[in-house]
Amino acid sequence: MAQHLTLEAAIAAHVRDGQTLAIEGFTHLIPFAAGHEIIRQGRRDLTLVRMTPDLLYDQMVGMGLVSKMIFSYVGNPGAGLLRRTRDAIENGWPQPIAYEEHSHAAMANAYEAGAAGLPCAIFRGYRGAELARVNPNIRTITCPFTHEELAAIPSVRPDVTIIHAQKADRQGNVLVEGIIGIQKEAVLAAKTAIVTVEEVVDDLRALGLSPNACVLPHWTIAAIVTVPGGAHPSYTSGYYVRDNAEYIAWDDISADRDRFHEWMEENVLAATADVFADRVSALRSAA
Amino acid sequence: MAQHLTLEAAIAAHVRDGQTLAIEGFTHLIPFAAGHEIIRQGRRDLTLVRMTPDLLYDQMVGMGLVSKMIFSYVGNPGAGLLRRTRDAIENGWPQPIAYEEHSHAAMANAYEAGAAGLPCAIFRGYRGAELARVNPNIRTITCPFTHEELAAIPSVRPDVTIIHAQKADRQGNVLVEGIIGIQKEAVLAAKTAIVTVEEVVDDLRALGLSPNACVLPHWTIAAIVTVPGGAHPSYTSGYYVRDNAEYIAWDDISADRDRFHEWMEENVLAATADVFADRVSALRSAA
Amino acid sequence: MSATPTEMMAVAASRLLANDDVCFVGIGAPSAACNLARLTHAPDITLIYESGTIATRPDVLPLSIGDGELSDTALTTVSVPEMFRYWLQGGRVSIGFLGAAQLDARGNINTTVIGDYHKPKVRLPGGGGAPEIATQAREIFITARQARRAFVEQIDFVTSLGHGAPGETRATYNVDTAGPTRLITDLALWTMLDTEGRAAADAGFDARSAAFTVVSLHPGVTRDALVETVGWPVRFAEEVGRKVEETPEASAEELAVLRDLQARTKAAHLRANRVKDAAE
Amino acid sequence: MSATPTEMMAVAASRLLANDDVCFVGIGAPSAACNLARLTHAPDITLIYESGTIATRPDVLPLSIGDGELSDTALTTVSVPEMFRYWLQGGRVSIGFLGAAQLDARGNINTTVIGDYHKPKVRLPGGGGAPEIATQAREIFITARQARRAFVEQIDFVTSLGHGAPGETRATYNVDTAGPTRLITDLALWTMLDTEGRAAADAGFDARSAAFTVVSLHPGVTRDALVETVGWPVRFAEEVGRKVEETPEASAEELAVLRDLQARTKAAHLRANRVKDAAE
Repeated sequence: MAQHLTLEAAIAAHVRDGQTLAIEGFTHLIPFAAGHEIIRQGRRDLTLVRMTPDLLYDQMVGMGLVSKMIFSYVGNPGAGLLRRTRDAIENGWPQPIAYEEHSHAAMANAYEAGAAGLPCAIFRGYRGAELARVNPNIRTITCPFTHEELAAIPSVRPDVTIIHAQKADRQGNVLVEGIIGIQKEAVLAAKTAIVTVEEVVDDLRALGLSPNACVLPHWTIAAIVTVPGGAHPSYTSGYYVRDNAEYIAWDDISADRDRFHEWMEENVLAATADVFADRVSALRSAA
Repeated sequence: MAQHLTLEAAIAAHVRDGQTLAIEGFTHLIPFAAGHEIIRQGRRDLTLVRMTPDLLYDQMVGMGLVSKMIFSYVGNPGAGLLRRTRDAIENGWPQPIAYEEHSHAAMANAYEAGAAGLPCAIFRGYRGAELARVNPNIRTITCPFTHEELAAIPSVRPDVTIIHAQKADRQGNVLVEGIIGIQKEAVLAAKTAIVTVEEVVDDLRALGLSPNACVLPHWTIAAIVTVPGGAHPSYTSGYYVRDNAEYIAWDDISADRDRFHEWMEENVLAATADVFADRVSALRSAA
Repeated sequence: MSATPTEMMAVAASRLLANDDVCFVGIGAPSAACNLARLTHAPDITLIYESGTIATRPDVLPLSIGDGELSDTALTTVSVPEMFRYWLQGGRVSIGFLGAAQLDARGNINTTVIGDYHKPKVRLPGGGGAPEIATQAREIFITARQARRAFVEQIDFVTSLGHGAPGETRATYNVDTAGPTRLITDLALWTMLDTEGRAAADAGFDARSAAFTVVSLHPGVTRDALVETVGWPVRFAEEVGRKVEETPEASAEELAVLRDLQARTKAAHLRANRVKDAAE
Repeated sequence: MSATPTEMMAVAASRLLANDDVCFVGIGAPSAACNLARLTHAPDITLIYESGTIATRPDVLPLSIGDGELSDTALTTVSVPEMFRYWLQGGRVSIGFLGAAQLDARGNINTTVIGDYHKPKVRLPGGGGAPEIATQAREIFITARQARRAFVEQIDFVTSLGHGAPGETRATYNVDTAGPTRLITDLALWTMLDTEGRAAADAGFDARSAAFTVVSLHPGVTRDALVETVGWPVRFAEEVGRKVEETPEASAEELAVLRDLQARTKAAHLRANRVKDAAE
């Protein structure tokens, strides 16, 4: 049953050291504000799951919160590499991280299977691909009808999933629109879900939404937090556009360990969730 | 690439004796007009797939078009049994039919797997259920991670799927809304798809639909046919309501072989697709 | 005016539902019971129909599982594969409702055939969602009108699992949900109790000896009359150390709300309604 | 003004696309090529991005695979599991585009690591959608800038399958799609040909001997200059009985449309744009 909480309270109540977290968002709707609060609260030894780790996980890895990552694309989309994650993998700085690597198709199927309560997913994948050699969690099953061999992977079942969405209502029902990515599956696959939203409305039913809109009922969510701009520099369709310049700028910021720390100090550690509304104010007119 | 055709031409071009057809619709959007055209064209030896066979398949079975049915619920929803189908199964009238029976969960998964191009689907199903004993197409696989045994069933891959939908546009893109059931999966699982619609608009993109509306691109569909009222006595959300009285009346009509034939003669064999608009005219005000 | 037996069944079932329940609702008695609960003591109860409609609030009861009324009043409507994969199999349904053509004392249900499966005497509609509702909802409520041809010692076909044969448990079939816990009929309220009077939620519940046990007789129903309608030896609560209660009468509010709902429903389903609409 | 090598790559790739193609588009060169085709000779081409956007018509090129521009202009946007299950694995994509950090002559691609997988010298972003795009799209086009560190005899890691090692075929890996048929670079157009000059679509194509073969040099590119950028022994079309053409110059329309698109894109991605918007 969804509770409306502050970001600080929601993270404090539900996120613990050593947990497996999925802070999802496929380019769109990445919950940066929530991730920054986890950094401020100093969680440690996290296993982070995400198809496209992106800047947020790069920041969490660089700050030493992460002991393992499960992913399918560890780049800065359209801008290059994730330099803090590279530093951790290649040089063990600030600490070594373990990782389990999949393809997008595999991760998408694994979340889907998690949402469906299954122990594994099957798909026609990894053929001729070397990941199958280096990742022991890529196995096979044989179709009992055609005898075709299919790839099998374990489902994703995070302890906590965090997503960002457009709207919640007072009861705690949540609307996700546009590039919905893997948001619904990530929430339904998790034991606990936290959702940050741009705004809270009285009743989603009163908005005249499409009957098939992607709506998560309140009883699938533990906590709702209102954080306008909470996806910045990612974006929220209908509210503000992606801050592509910030993504490009990250390449420089993250190239140097000291510069990275300065940036994190100023923009994350010394900040609060309130800064996000300001950060997107200039991006709103274009949304 | 979708062609806009008349119903007669679309059925003549794509439906052949001996094929496997899925004429889908989960209570909502059942393509009665298209089914009646198949009856008029006298197709034979069909294998019919559908979760909820309903009145339409009862009519096709009663008219002797059907040699096999694959289904998960063979009733008149809310009104009782399907008497023509019972007569075929219990008494071989007008001819015996073979059947393969599943649960809803199994059929839904089988269509989903068909749409996904997989040979089979896996799910946590049929536990303690006797269908697994009488249906050889219910098998098991073992999860390679947890060793849990899961049910496996072959995917559904119809030769032709026929659905009814609200709108198409000139290019042939199709909008389905409301209880979308298994419509998208049935189309994508099929080799060929025919869609009857209430109306054709210029361009679906211009309607301001939800970004995540259920839209089938024109290149997934072979033929589009405009048949206002084409789902009657089922319904089309936003156009007309379900003719529940007709469903209840079917129980009597179908109870007697002669009465059934008279009804079919008058309402199907001697009719055309044009009658459907009239049949729903009185139901429109309530939609 | 007091409740008819059918009304009493809906009222008794509705009282078992709570505001935070997520019900997988079937057509007929379950639909009446769930919506009665929603319109009385459980306004926020979540009703799900297998057509994909989630958190629906129908103004009239649907005739079919997929009437437009259900999606028109739903919070959201999902595809049927998603319904069965994410919502039912995903373990998000607290109470699944099932009806029965044949039922045994262990909650095993037949809605498939009377007679042999391959040469049926009567071909019934079949399982639909039932095989997986029975195993994936956290708990099952069965609603049925009592009759000797329906309440039988041995069902002809196991469409959906209750507790299996005596001596078995659901674990025998690798199922970890509670299964049928309540049977709500036109005559009585039954609970699945073991021979020590323990229910599924109680510590030490021994499913091997469990059977539906009469725990409450509806007003005016005698034990003799009830036994007449049941094809198995009826277990009354005293035999397992509990008491048989009398079901409280339907309250004026319960009856008024239920009858109002049924009247709206009847009007909506009659052909008369169609003609009237057309004339407007 | 004539085309730059990067522009020539986009132009050459766009010419290979038809109005009825369904393209699974990657960011960068493929996105430029596909949208150039859409804005010139293939107005109805279907562009799909793995973020779930189907039949999208972006006005500016996306920086990421999931920019809002893509869903705002799409016919519909589906979930990522649906994208990979129904649309890619379902066999509905006619052409999948892939880029490469390392590439061999058989179209096998590495975007995962330089060096050993477990002790990488350089950790690259990884495969993303590539492993399944490579095997499930009906045909693969590869776009890449030629360079010796990228066009190598032996890639460090097989992120996605081309035709495997010499002597193998895709059937060795139980894959029945055509795989990489074209390689479009800043210098040339390459086609996957066997030693008899047959392409994948030709009868008798023998994948065991297939290699990317230069079939067309972009204007002003010499064979020597091209060979300098390739770490494997380059096969020119004459060696398999075909002719090396010269790629036709980019037309004035192609260049104008491409530059217009790029200019709009650049403006949209610059921080300046952000400030300007705010000031408005």
